[in-house]
Amino acid sequence: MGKKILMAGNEAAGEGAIQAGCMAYYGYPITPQNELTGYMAVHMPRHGRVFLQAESELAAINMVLGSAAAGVRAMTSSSSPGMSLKQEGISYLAALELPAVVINVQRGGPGLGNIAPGQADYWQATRGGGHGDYRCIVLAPHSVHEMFSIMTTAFDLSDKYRMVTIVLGDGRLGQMMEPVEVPDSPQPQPQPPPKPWALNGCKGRHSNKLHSLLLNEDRLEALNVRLQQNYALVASTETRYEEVQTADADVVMVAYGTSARVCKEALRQARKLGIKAGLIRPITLWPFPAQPIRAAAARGAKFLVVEMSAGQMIDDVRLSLDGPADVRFFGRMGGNVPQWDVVLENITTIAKGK
Amino acid sequence: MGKKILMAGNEAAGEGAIQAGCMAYYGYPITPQNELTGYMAVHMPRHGRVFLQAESELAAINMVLGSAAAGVRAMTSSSSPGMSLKQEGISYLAALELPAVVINVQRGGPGLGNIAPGQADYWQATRGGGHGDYRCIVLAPHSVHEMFSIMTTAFDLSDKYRMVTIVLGDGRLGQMMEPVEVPDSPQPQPQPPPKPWALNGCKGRHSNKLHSLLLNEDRLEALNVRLQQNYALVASTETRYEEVQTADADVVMVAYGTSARVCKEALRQARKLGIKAGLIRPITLWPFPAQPIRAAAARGAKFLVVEMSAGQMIDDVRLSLDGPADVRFFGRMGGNVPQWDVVLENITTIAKGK
Amino acid sequence: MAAVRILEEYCKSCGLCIEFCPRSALSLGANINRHGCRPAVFDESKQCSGCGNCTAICPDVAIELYARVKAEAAVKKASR
Amino acid sequence: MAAVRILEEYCKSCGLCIEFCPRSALSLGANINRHGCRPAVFDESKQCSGCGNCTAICPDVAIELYARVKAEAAVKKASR
Amino acid sequence: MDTSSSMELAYGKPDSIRRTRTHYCAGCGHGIIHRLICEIVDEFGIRENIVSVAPVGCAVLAYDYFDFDTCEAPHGRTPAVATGIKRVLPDRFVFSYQGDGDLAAIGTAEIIHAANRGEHICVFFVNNAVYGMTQGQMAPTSIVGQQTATTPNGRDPKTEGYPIRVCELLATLEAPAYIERVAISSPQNIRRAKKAIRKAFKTQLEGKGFSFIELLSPCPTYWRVDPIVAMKELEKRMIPVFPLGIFKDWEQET
Amino acid sequence: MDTSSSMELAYGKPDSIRRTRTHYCAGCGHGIIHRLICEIVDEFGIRENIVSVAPVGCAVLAYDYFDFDTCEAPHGRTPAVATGIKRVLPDRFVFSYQGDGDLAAIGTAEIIHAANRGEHICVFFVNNAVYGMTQGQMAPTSIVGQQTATTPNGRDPKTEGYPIRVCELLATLEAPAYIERVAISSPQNIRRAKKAIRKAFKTQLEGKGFSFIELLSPCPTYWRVDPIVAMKELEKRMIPVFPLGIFKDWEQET
Amino acid sequence: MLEKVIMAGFGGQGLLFMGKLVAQAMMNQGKHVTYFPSYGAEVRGGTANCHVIISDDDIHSPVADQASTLVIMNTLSYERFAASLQPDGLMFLNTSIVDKYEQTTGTIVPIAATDEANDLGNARVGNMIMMGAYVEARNLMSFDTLIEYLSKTLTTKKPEMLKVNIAAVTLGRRIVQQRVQTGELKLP
Amino acid sequence: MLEKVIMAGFGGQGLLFMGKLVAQAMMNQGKHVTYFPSYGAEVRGGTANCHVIISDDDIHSPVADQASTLVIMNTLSYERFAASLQPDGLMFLNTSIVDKYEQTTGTIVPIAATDEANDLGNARVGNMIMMGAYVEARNLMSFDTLIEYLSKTLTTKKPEMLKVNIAAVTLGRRIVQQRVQTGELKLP
Ligand SMILES: Cc1ncc(C[n+]2csc(CCOP(=O)(O)OP(=O)(O)O)c2C)c(N)n1
Ligand SMILES: Cc1ncc(C[n+]2csc(CCOP(=O)(O)OP(=O)(O)O)c2C)c(N)n1
Ligand code: SF4
Ligand code: SF4
Ligand code: SF4
Ligand code: SF4
Ligand code: SF4
Ligand code: SF4
Ligand SMILES: [Mg+2]
Ligand SMILES: [Mg+2]
Repeated sequence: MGKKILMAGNEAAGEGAIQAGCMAYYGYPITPQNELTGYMAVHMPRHGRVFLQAESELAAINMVLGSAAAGVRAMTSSSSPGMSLKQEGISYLAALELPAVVINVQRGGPGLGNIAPGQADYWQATRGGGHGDYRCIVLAPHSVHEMFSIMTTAFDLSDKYRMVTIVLGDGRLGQMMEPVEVPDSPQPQPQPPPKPWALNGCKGRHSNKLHSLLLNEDRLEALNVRLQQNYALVASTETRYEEVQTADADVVMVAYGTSARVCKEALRQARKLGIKAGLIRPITLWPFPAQPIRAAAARGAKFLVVEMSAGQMIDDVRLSLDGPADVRFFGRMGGNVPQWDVVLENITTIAKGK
Repeated sequence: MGKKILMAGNEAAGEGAIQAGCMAYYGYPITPQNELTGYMAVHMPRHGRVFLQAESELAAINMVLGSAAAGVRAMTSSSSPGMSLKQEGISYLAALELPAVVINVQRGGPGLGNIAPGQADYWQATRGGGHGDYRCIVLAPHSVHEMFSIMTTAFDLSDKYRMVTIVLGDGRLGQMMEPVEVPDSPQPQPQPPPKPWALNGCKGRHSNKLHSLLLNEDRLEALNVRLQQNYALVASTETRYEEVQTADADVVMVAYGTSARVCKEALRQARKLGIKAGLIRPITLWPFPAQPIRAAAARGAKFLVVEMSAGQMIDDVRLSLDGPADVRFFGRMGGNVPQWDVVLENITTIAKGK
Repeated sequence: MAAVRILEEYCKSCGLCIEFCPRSALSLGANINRHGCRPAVFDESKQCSGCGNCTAICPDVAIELYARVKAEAAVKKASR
Repeated sequence: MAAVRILEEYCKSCGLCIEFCPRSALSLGANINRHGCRPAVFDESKQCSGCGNCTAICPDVAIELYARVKAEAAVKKASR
Repeated sequence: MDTSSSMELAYGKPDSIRRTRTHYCAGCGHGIIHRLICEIVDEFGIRENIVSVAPVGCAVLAYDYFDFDTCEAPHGRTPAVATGIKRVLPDRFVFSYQGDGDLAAIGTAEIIHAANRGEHICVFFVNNAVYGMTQGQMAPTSIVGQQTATTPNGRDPKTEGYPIRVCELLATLEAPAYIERVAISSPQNIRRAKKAIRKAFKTQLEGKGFSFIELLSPCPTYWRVDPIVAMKELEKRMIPVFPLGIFKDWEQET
Repeated sequence: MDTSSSMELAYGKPDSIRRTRTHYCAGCGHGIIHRLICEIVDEFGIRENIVSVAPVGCAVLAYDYFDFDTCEAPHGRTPAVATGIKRVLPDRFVFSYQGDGDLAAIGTAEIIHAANRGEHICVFFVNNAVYGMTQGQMAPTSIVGQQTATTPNGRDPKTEGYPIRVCELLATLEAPAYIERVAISSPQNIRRAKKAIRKAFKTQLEGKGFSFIELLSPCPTYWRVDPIVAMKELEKRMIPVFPLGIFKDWEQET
Repeated sequence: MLEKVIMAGFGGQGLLFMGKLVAQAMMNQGKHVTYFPSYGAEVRGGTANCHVIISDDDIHSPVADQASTLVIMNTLSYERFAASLQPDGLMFLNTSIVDKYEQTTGTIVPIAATDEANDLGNARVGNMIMMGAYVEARNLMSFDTLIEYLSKTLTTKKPEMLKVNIAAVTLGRRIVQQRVQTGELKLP
Repeated sequence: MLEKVIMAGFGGQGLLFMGKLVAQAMMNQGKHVTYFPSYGAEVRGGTANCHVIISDDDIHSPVADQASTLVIMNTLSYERFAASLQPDGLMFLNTSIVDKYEQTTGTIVPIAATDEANDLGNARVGNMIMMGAYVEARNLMSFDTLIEYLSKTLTTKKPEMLKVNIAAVTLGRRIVQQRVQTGELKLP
């Protein structure tokens, strides 16, 4: 079918973007995502596409804005501090209803922090990084292969709903190498949907304008209503997640990305010990998969949320629930990755009903 | 006692900051907070303090960082798009455990939006604007006088807990004029706590360093644990709110800032009609006053959350509740302010049990 | 010989055309438009030269310049 | 006459002092320190002039220069 | 006036500017500059091949006046947005339009780097020495002593520094192909400005690279004078600080 | 070697640098420049009166090496942080230290405006033509043809533009009091660099305003040569692109 | 008392000034007040308006959706605000500019303010004529108090300016007094 | 099989290269693999390490907290990682640099890799000696396969380089073979 290549997650995301038809990449170096920028520097020009090292993250996101406005698939990538600088641009992209893909290879924060993996930008990605009422589609791969394969989803959803898609990885996924199954023969170049709103010269049509300034309150409210309707549509149709052995589970872990990997190991070991553990792994962090969590709660499951943060996604787990439920948390911070045996201990404690 | 002066909220906040002993103000123009910058331009130099128009919001927040690091009370102000640009700096301030005050006179978003009032930066302020696990104390005044008086609280809390305090206003509060009661005689200059960590030359001590780079994961985790402990302390001791007629209320509104003003009118009118309405007005948005909400729910109240957004604070209301409760939402967007009679209709509907 | 026409709805009464007309052919009118401005008025008697100063400086594209056909080329050049 | 001392734990074997010593008084040693570097070694026999080239260029402040007392002033100047 | 019989329209609205009342104050330079740009667009007949980028500043609504594809950019990021457009649409004509706060304050990095990369775009830089949109604060180009909302006692070089001369700054870079400063203070100067804009268009159309036209322009409202006085101050006070002229010219170099 | 009897220490570690092994690669210029700065600090005896600001770049850990008060700044914002310190502590000596990515890319706006305001700070700008910290990408100062992680075929001026000469750029501004470019490519040049740093200190200590020293410095690791070759390349390839010299001098002007 | 007034017209017509003056004066008379200015993107020549609320009670909602009084200086403002007049409200309408208008449920007080101002020799004092009329009709303060505030606030301007402003408020006041006397105007 | 190896030493000692080569080869032999490199702030001269996991099964947790094998090239790495060796694990220890160490529960294979490499004429191939020893001891792949991968990966370098690298792995292999033969080394 395809051949296996040992790739770093950062490289895999780059190759995935290229295969998804990304026509322009703008980036600014930051560890631990440099291999992605480096990969694009080598490969985008080979495909006759645009690679440009921007003077800053601000410039990069706004170059993406320009290319997206011109109607092509464009992306940027960064890591936590750089993502903070992109928030104004992301808010503009959302307001302009422009499709674009942004990868955040999260690291330890806050501040300069360190270059080890983190998951503490969850809130920033899923709500409220920038100003105003907007949402991004947030995808969370948990393996190098998924870093590759999710890029097509990222661009497709972005174009379909004219939204920014954030791919929320972490330093571990970015730097780790794993086999990636790459199609043998070059795939047909994906065809993005027509973009009659794109700015590319007004030959044969009225001139197009893209702007988010709406001085009249009612007009700005109308834009917001349209955005919210679109978000509701996405929420009702595009929620993605992986469920592992939840059917009979007494303890359901909820985790994404690298944390989900650790939880899978904890699950395997728990089952060996006869503990009925399960896992819900959100693949879309926004829209958040509330339904399987509600269903598990209805079956009487208890929850253990595992994150590389002080506890952010746990809000969404709790908001998913209709009534009271036992939701516990285990997290590591500062670039530390949870250890499966400690997760297992947590599961055991919960299973024992303590 | 004091004299009443008719002031715009923006000016009142400036005067409040000056009376709170703010020694340095850095700003970059943006509507609807320009009067604040303008006020500081006139008055800070008169008090022999620092006023500087920065070249951007990024520069402004980092000048604040410098002055805060030097050990003095410093602040900046902006409005929504400008706040997005300050997020990296705020994350650094949080990581460096530096006290500082930031005012956001929120406007309509996302993107450029408009210059009318908004409340859609709630998520950004209370969680996840910047990268990493950090919190800011978020204060929400709801009158011009409170814009003035809350500034002392803002600086005091900031210094006490070495945290950023965000004062979350909106364009209506900023531009509206109301009487402010200003003390007649100049108050004694507030004495901030000693700051042995400040950078001001290492005479007679070891040299001080302020940095958030902690390459070692365990050290960065230790910083995060310390931050989280501090946040827990703040949450347990510094929650502020106003409660209006909740004791017997069937319907409790939850609203802050301008929305709370509107709700107070709706409440007055509802009571005239014999409807038992109440209001919880969070003054600290973070830490969020979960306790009075839980208490009201325990009394069987239903909730109506009113915001100038698509619904952001409602998450915190729902997260405050232990069990199921009836939480409804009414919001306006795009710079529109809710009308009290429409809020009243919502109350009536809920009270009638529909 | 040439003439100009003021598009009254667009004029903001800035007075710049008046200031820069070498023939003093323009002045502020008495009329107030729905935007509260008193549009400039053109005085045919003042021998408009068609110099294009007024059209060059009008910030609101509120002036049209008319010229006899033969003069047209020269005028177009001048307005640039 | 002067002499230098290499602080072995700080030397990173960059070789710059060796390159710029006019008397060829420095060379890489055989010893490996705990950081995996082979610190420079000083050869007393090479008539160190105390020129301060090595201390000026050492990126790791890994060289101390010693001189007879009378020479000190001159050397300090040179090292600037 | 009867113009129908013997006279013909010798000058009227350019096709590529929309017939609408602008939001600009009376006597504002933005209107003149918009018109000049649109006249050149018509001259080259490239209205249907343009993508322009509007700034955040008083000219934010430029997209309502230009009758060609136009994009908004966040404050100061106009050159980055223009870069993103031009790089993927190299055969479209791309220009950006910026004020002095937009370009010389918050957007300093973006303009310098777009210029330094020699992006094949034109930048029209409207220097009115003040932040118009936000009610008259000091701009990086405000002149010494100028009273603004944030320099109530006049710009003091000791604390606020000196007006930045952007053309001179950019002229130290190697890549830019054309840099000129003009003023729109009189019909004569406006004609010169138009010539400069034409040259900028030519620079891009002929593939020569980055061009930059700084236009000194009046803001009567925040200079707090009437439009005629503003034009006089432009000549008397701004031009001495910002000397007119060509700072880079690819045609001269070859 | 026996130094105890007849010899005395003629040169040793400056007091204000901490005795610790740095994280820098062998032959990295940062170490030399740190030492030079600390030598001057000692010379003026102002260690206890300093607040310095460290950048994000390889020199991020400078605060571990300087034995005086030091602050971290977000990437590129060093001059803004230094401004915030100096404005409230005008009698402290404040300097900032920046790399070329930090200063000439993401921090372009901050350095230009700090310089333009004539902030009373010293800026030491370490130009090694590459992003060291992030593993060797192109910097704004990378020379034409330079191979980096993001210019695998060498910097191409057609798409990436030319190396930015920051001294020349800042010298167009009125406020800066002292601007000089030096190189640390040899003991001789290092002595000249030290003199420049001394002058910068003097500029601030005497209240003359903003000073800026650009130090051309080797990054053997990402130039992918050994330290000795790096010093040679610094002379052969960088100095021709970045000519050494004084670009502004308050002492010359008076 | 609960008075909610919206004053609207061209920017530069001095409406914001006028609203602020009223708010200031009423505050000093012990009332609760709020004042809210609003302008469009247009700085000059655009429309501007302000909302003033005056009340014996705490003012909660700072939004004057329903106005007890409107002062309308131009057509655009008429179109925008006419509908917000309360059934028992008063609308002071500048008929020099707004020549077409419909009878609403409230009471319209047509005043050719711009023309009258021109007659006074300064087109800009139209707002002051309206102010005189408004203060008189709503009996907000004594005429002396009004003059006092005017004098205090206009000190920085030239003395002629104060004079023509006083003439304008006096005229506005007289217009209302006359119409009330003639029965032409019935105040609610 | 489930092999978790941590290789650690100075940056520039070629450990990351070595780990990647092993991962690549084992992937091609149909194993599941993950490879994770990690370096400190120090680019050169600092410490660097990599974690390789090789398994018949899906690899879930990508973190090798407990190592079945350690390849330790310097003292700092010894201090950091020694404790993570599993009781039944193997530690290949560069005794040219790490001269003090304690007996742990696992098995230590002391090799004076740096000295041996110097003897081979290139101080940098110490890692390759370790590689030869490691591959042999863990029986990961045939010697031919190892040589094949080495040749493929080192093509860009000078031919002498390949030669000395091959000499190094050969030496490492021989050391293990000999010690097993002499019974000095008992493989788990
Ligand atoms: C991030 C951000 N900061 C600030 C603003 C507010 N703002 C709008 S326009 C402007 C400056 C306008 O000045 P200039 O660029 O000189 O244009 P002018 O209005 O003078 O033509 C500012 C600061 C904004 N919209 N976004
Ligand atoms: C906002 C942000 N963007 C990017 C980075 C990543 N980063 C760290 S240092 C650096 C550049 C280093 O280059 P330079 O300033 O030239 O210093 P050098 O390491 O070469 O001394 C970058 C891009 C960061 N930490 N923060
Ligand atoms: S064309 Fe010249 S002469 Fe005629 S009206 Fe205009 S400015 Fe006056
Ligand atoms: S220049 Fe134009 S806007 Fe100004 S007065 Fe003349 S016609 Fe009217
Ligand atoms: S002082 Fe001069 S001569 Fe002596 S060792 Fe150093 S470089 Fe050589
Ligand atoms: S210059 Fe310093 S670090 Fe380099 S070899 Fe000499 S002593 Fe060692
Ligand atoms: S404020 Fe100034 S720049 Fe803005 S429209 Fe008015 S005159 Fe023009
Ligand atoms: S990467 Fe370059 S700049 Fe950074 S420490 Fe190493 S040699 Fe120095
Ligand atoms: Mg301007
Ligand atoms: Mg560098």
